[in-house]
Formats: sequence, structure tokens, C-alpha cells
Amino acid sequence: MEKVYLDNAATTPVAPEVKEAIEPYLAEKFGNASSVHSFGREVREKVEAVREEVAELIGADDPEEVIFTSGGTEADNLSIKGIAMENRDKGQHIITSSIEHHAVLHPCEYLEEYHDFDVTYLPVDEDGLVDPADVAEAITDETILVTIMLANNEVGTIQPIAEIGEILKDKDIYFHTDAVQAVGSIPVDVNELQVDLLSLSAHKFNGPKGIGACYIRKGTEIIPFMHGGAQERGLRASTENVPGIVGLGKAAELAAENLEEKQKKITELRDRLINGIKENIDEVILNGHPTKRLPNNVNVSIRYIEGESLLLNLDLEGIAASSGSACTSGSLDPSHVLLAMDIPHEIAHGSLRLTLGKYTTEEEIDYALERLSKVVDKLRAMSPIYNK
Amino acid sequence: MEKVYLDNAATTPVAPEVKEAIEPYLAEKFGNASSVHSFGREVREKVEAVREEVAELIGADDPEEVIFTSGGTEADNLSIKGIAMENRDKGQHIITSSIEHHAVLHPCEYLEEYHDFDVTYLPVDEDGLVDPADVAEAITDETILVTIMLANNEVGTIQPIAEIGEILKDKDIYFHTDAVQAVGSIPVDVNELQVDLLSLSAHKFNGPKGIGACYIRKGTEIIPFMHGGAQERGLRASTENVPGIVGLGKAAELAAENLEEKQKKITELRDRLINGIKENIDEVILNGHPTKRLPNNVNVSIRYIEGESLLLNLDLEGIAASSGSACTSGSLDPSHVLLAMDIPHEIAHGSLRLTLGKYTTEEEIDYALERLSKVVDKLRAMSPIYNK
Amino acid sequence: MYSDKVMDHFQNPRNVGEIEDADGVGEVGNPTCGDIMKMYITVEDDVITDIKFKTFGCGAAIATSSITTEMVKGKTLDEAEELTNSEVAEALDGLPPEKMHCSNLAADALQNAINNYKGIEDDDVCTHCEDISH
Amino acid sequence: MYSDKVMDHFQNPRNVGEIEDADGVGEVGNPTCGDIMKMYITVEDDVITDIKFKTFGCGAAIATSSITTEMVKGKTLDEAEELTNSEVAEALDGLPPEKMHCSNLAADALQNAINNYKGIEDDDVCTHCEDISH
Ligand SMILES: Cc1ncc(COP(=O)(O)O)c(C=O)c1O
Ligand SMILES: Cc1ncc(COP(=O)(O)O)c(C=O)c1O
Ligand code: FES
Ligand code: FES
Repeated sequence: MEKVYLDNAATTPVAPEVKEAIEPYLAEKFGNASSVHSFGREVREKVEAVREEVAELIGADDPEEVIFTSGGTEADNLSIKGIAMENRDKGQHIITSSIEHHAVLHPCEYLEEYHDFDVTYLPVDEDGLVDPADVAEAITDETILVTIMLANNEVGTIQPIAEIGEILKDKDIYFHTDAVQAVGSIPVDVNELQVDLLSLSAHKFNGPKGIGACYIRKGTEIIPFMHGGAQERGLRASTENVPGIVGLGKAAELAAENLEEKQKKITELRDRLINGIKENIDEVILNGHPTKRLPNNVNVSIRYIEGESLLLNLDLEGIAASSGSACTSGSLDPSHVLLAMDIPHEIAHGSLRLTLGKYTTEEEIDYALERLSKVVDKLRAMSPIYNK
Repeated sequence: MEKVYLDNAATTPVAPEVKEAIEPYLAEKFGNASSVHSFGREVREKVEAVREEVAELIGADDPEEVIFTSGGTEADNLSIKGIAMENRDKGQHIITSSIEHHAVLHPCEYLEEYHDFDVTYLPVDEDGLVDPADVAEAITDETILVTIMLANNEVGTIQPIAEIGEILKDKDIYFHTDAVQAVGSIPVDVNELQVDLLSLSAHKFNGPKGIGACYIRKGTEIIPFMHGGAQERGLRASTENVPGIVGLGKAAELAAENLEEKQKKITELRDRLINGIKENIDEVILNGHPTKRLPNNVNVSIRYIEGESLLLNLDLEGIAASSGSACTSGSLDPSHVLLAMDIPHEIAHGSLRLTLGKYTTEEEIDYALERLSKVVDKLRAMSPIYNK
Repeated sequence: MYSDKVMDHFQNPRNVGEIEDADGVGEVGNPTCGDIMKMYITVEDDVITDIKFKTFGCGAAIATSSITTEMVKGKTLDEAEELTNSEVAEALDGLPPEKMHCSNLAADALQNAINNYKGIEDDDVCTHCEDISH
Repeated sequence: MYSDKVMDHFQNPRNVGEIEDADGVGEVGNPTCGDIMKMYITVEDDVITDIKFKTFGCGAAIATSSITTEMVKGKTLDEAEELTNSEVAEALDGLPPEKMHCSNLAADALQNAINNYKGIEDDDVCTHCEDISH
């Protein structure tokens, strides 16, 4: 066993089919999709075909509701800042949760600091769930936007978005969901969820990095975030990232194939991993909801050991994992998600996220289980607070 | 002769070396650059090496002054909005020119409309040149930012940025230049130009689409545009577009090789094209400055014929060209650049931009010249306002 | 972006040119884009027996002019006047939405030529032209 | 991100463990990150003859502890007290800037153990610990 990649929530390997689809658009088909000549027209056609592919993956009625962005972060920024700036005359209150990705939290904080918005950060329960009743209660006359993620990137908890959508449907409040971790992993349908805006990112489901999309329901009043040329019906300027878009399209197509079957298979592998950890290691806690969780997410706190040294040791064994989100791995703060779930500081500190992917095998799971036990034993033996 | 691509200002073909450099980072080396494990570290190293490559291309003292973005548009948005929002307590006045790309103009208009900024749009002369004295005159106590492009995308005129930098250097005013058309085409040095911020985009110099960079001089007070994770030292959130970054790096490396020699060669080809057009076709006007112009830009107004039908006819002959910028090709408005240069409406309407690239050959130029004459004859014969 | 039919008429426009001793001549400028169109008709017994056009205009303008001349040649003036923009667009297998205004150019020039033949002063056309600089 | 030297000490940390009948024991919590370190020393004639550590900490904490024990073993208490964080970092061929604080953990625990040996009550350490929940 050379290397086992169990960090698919951070990013996923590009599928060979995706790589193959991208290649002709890197070199031969290099035209600018906005050009009227043949070089432009051949790529324009492809871009519009991908728009349909993505619309289909998320159940959008009209491909025009799909706007390509540079990733999940930009889709979040576009949704939140675009709605806020366009609708601020109606009100300046936004509701979100305390376990959102920074790509949602930081735009909200920006609006608070630079534009005098009020933001309510809803609490979550110990499993990381937002209570829809809390959303209902937080609404004021000033509320213009609710943004709650579909699935959490750290602990994998899946939120009751459809229920919240039901609460909001007759209200004059836009509803956005960050579905970056969910799309490609579980079925996602913008109409079932009753959302007006949704963010997704290709590299989370075996597409390339640097490309994503924002679903914007027809009739939504929003201004662009990226200002410039008239691309994407004026909603997102900049020369279209054609190779990226083509890769997103192929990834969307692949993700849609037998989604439920793949979901079942990966859930089984996930449970094999969770059960194996519980059997092999004492004093571990599963973070996140036991059942309302992404099929590929395992997040455990292993008491008495620290996250970084755990990760480094696993890495030396060839196992790629994460402690909290990759984006915060350079930071020393314990994960805001775990803290919001009321997990004590020193337990949060020993959290380990193992996220499975399309290519994860049973052998890999078993190898990871064996090495993880070994590493935990080594670190616990060094731990001044472990007494066994 | 199959196809002749003369629209390199819209986008350029990806160099084979760039494609080759990207490929391993699409599939095998797919890690998230922020991950601490081996998959992340191997790409992190590469990303930092590219940062040095780009810094070198533009003469930046420190690679940390280079921030990767999703393209030229984002670098412009980051520079303009990031400076404006961070420094608005010092003043709310911005100076720009009337011939900027929409990626500069629209962020400025956004600041006017949504944040009560005052923006001065400086005029240009008939060659498309901004007068540095006009910049000096427009400065008020409220001025916090001057943004003037290094080279215009439509007519290729190169602005006196270093002279403007000289005027601004002892003032407490930030200076940004949109160098998207210049970088890779002519030598660019942020210290010679005395700019604090500079935008560039890989796909304009044989790199991939969807990746660019923003130079931000040390000590510049700026807030992020893309809010989210802590990537790019907190200045630009979102999972790094590693394949894009690698492609940018290779393109930067290639661009730097024998830049002056290549510049000379392409200038010769450009002049062959300009002179050929003047010889073959009567009543043509060269738009833009005769000598202070990009080595690859030809922009002519061919009287009595209309731009789109000219382009379509050229396209049928296998020649890819443009009329105004590609981004506005869907629009019916005559180019704001040509109008700002006081070119009459119906002459602007017949403008044709032919932009050469790294791979343009003499044969292609001669072929284009021959076909252009033919097409012009055909269209003029149909024109109700041509009387010869 | 353009249908094959549009491209056919664009590449091989029918009835391009002038009629020296035309019975009616119409000229219009398109208020949306500034393009210009001139149309010449020969009328015999209220029937358009010959028609030619010249245009300083986009691909859609050329194609719509071309097909318009084909559609009305041999038709009575009444029939010709009934031709609508959308019929023209349909005959071309559609036009991109932002190009629908171009089909006005041909129709307006034709109407103008018919009015000229009938001796009607055409005010409408001048309001169209007001913001055109040619 | 870490130097080879750091990774060597991280993978094969020297002097891990406890000394049953230690002459001095120090325990500190790192105020920046919440990590914990315990250090045990045996002292003979003012010389540290044996030293062991345990840590609940990051890679840098483990490596700095390991090299610290190596560097002070056989040294007098005075010499040991003079060892600075930056000397430790240097001996490891450097630490990433955001990890410099980790080297405090080892140095503080050592100081604490020496103080404990000397019978000095250590107030400093408690101020370090105040925002740590363990
Ligand atoms: C829930 C969530 N939202 C947003 C993002 C940001 O996506 P990207 O890195 O593509 O900008 C991520 C991943 O990084 C994520 O997990
Ligand atoms: C001068 C100028 N600025 C900005 C841009 C925008 O760059 P991008 O399309 O990479 O966002 C372009 C090209 O489209 C340009 O020519
Ligand atoms: S754009 Fe002028 S007639 Fe079509
Ligand atoms: S991060 Fe806690 S000691 Fe290094």
C-alpha cells in the first residue's frame, strides 16, 4: 500500500474522464467563448452544453439559472454580497449558522463591518444541526437573506434545508445554501430544497479546481460580485474558464450516474471505518450527526492526542487526512464548527477528519484502520494526560 | 491555409509547454495546496515556485507581493474595491480613464452607485493617450486611488504609466495599473512603473484561462475581495487553482525568454500587416497611437462597411478577428474606447482589430491581407454609402 | 449564433445592388445600432417586379434584407406591406434575440420605398434616424 | 513545511517518557494553542544527568522538546537556563513562523522543572495556563 487518500472533503482527484474532456479545450479549442468567430463559437456551444449538465445535476428548471464562478467561495460571495447589496433598501438583516464555512461567514462579517448589516449566527446542537424553529424565530422585518449550508465540511452533518425552505417560501426573504460538500455526494434538487441560490464547486466531486457554479433562481434580484465584461448574462465578468467549465460538466455528468448506488457503497465503507475505529481505539467520540451525515465523512475526536502530530504521523504512514478544514489547517484555533457544537477545547484539538472518495477501496480502509491504531498508541504513550 | 487566428488580444492559444506543465497537476498531483499532508505539500511547493516566477516577470521585489486570482477581472476588482473599501475613511475619490476595460470601469461605477464614491474619468487624445498632467490636475484631498491601464486592449495604446507614477510617488494615493494586455507582450517592471498594484491574466500570454495575478506592493492597505478561507495570506480565499497556477508559471517563464527579441519580431509582422492594409485598401484609418502601441495590435477603421459583417466574412475565410473587445462583441454599442478617442460613430462601427500572437507567421499575415481586401471589396459593393 | 439559413443569405445575398430608374427608393437608418439600408423597387400594376438593396449593416441586416427581397418579389404592394418582421425572422429559421431589431431595417426600408412610390412623405423614418450620425 | 531535522526529531523523539523519582517536574500549557507539556529532570551536582518529557502537542512541540532534552542533558542548571527558544529553533534548522510559539512549550517546561527542583513556586507558569481548559 503506497498512499491512501482520505481527505476528499478538502479536494478530490480529478477523474480520468474529466482530464480527458479538458485536454482538447486547453490547447486546440482555445477560443474565447465570447468571440463571434469559429474559435469562439465552438467553445460557446460547449459552455452552454455544460450549463445544461449542471442544471440537470441540481434539478434547476432552466440552464440560464446556472452561473459559472471560480469556485465555491466565489459562489458564496456572489450570493451573499450580491443579494445584500441589491436588497439593502428592503432590510439589512441576514440569518446564518455558526458552523458555516468561512466562505459564508467572512462575507457576512464583511457586511457587518463595512455595510452595517446585522447578522444572526444561529447555534447548532451537539450533532451540528440547525433547528428550523430557530430560523423562524430569528426572522425580523429587516431580514433579506437566510444562508445555511446543506452539508458541513468538517463533521458532515446534513441540515434540514427543505424544512427551512418551507418556512421561508411565502416570505420575501432569499434563501441560499452552500452545497459545496453535498453536490455530487448526495442528490440535490433546488426545487425540493426550495432555495433561491446554491453554491457548488467542481473540485469537491472529481472535477478541476478553480471552477464552480452559482444557481440563481429566475427573478432573483442580485447584483454581480465580479464586475467587468458582459459574460454570464452580465452576472459574472471575466473571460470564461473554458477548460474548467468543461471539466465541471464532465464531473457533473459522472456524479449523476448511479448516484444513489454509489452513495450506498460509500456509506458502507464509511461505516466500516467508523466501526473499526470504535473497536480498535478506546475513548473516541464521533463528531457530527450519527445518521444525517454525508456518506463519505468520518470525524472523530481521539482523546489525549493532538491533531497535528496525529496528521503528521498518518502522513508518514502514507495516509492523507485532515483535522478540521484544510483552509484552517495553517491556523492554531480549534475548529469553530466543533466549538459551536460545544465540544471541549482539548477534545476538539484531537479531532481527525477522514473523508472517503469515489476511488476509496475496502483495502485502503483496512490499511488506514491498522495504521491509525498504531499511531494513536504511539502518541498516547507520549501524552502527559493519558493514563492507561 | 486552414485558419488564421488574429484575435490574440481576446485570448491566446495555450503553449504546448504550458499544457504539458499543467497535465500532471490535473490528475496525479491533485492535492489541496493548503493540506499539511504529502499530497498538499507537493503542490504547495510548486505554487510558491510559480509565485517567484511571476514576481520575476514583473520585477516584484518579493514573491509575497503576488496574489493569485481567477483572472484579470478579479485582479482589477480586488485592487479597486479592496483599496476603496479599506481606505474610504481617508477619502472617496478615484481617478481613472475613459478607455479602461470594463473590468476597471464597472467596479468604479459600482463604488459610485453603491458607496457614494466620486470617480473622475479622464479623457484621452485622438491616439488614446492619457495626459499625466490631467492626472495631476484631477487629484483632490479625497483622492485615494488612481487606476490607469498600461496598454489598451482595443487600440493597443501604451500609457505613460511611469510618468504618472512619478507624479503620485510622494503622495498618499495608491496607484493601480491594469497590465492585462501588456504583461508577456512588453517588458513590465512594477518598480520602474512605480505602481502599487498591477493586474495580469495568464490567457493573454499563452497561459490557461481562469487564472491571473494581482501584484500588491508590501505595506499596501487593502481588504480581500474574495472572502473566505485563509489562502493567499488571507488576501484571496478559495482552494488554490493549482493547474491554473502551474500554467501561469510556465507561461510567465516562456514570456520572459527573449522578450525583446520576440517583441521586435512581432512588431515587424504587425507593421507588415498595417502597411499592407494601407496599400490594398483606400480610406482606412489606423486607430491608436502610431508608435506607442502594443507590438501585436492592429486596429483600423475601414470606412463604409460595418464591423460584424466584416468579421463574419473574415471568419468564413478562416480568419479570426474582432471588432472592439471580445467581451462587448455581443453588444451593439460602438466601442467606448473609440468614442472616447472622438472617432465618429459610423467610423467606429467599421473598426477591425487584428491582434498577432506568438505563433503568427508571415504567411498568415499575407493570407489575411489578401482575403481582407477581397471581403472589403464585397462589402463596399453592397454599401449604400460607398461611392467609388 | 446564426442559423444556416441566415448564413446562406449572408454569404450569398440575393438582389444586392441598385435599380437605376427605380419606381420607389427607401432609405432608413436603424435607430438601435446606426446601420443604414437602402431599397429600390420597380412596380408594375401594383406588383413589385424588381427589387434591390444595399446595406451598411450587420450579418442579420444583410440576411433579412436578402430574404425580404425574395419574399416580396412578384407580390402586390398590399401583400408586401403586410409582411412582418417576425415572418422574416421565421423564414430565416430565427434570429438571436439581440438581433431581432435588425429585421426592422429591411422592413422599414421596404415600407419607405413603397411610400416613396406612392408619393407619401415619410415622417416615421425621420424619427428613426434622429440619433444617427451619418 | 518542517525541516528534515524537525521531522527526524518528530519521528524519533529522544528522551520520551517519565522519570519515576525525578528531582524536578515541570508542567506547562501553551497559552497560544492549548497544548500541554511535562518535563522530568534528574539533577546531580547541579548537572542535569537525566531528562524526559511527555507532550500533548503539535509536531513542532514534540521536535523542540526532543532536541531540548538532547541539548541540556549533561549541562549544568545554569547552562540549561540560558538556552533560548531561538537556539532551539536554530538547532532544528528553523521552524515555520507560526510555529515559533511552540518552542516556548519545551523551554517553559524545562524552566518549570528546574524551578521545581530549586523549590521555587512558579507563578509565571500559571499565568500561562489561565486560558487553558484541561
Ligand atoms: C462547505 C464549503 N463551502 C465553500 C468551500 C469553498 O470552495 P472553494 O475552495 O472551491 O472556493 C468549501 C471548500 O473549500 C466548502 O467545503
Ligand atoms: C485590459 C484588460 N483588462 C482586463 C481584462 C479581463 O481579464 P480576464 O478576462 O482574464 O478576467 C482584459 C481581457 O479580457 C483586458 O484586456
Ligand atoms: S446590428 Fe445594426 S442592423 Fe443589425
Ligand atoms: S501548536 Fe501547540 S505547541 Fe505547537
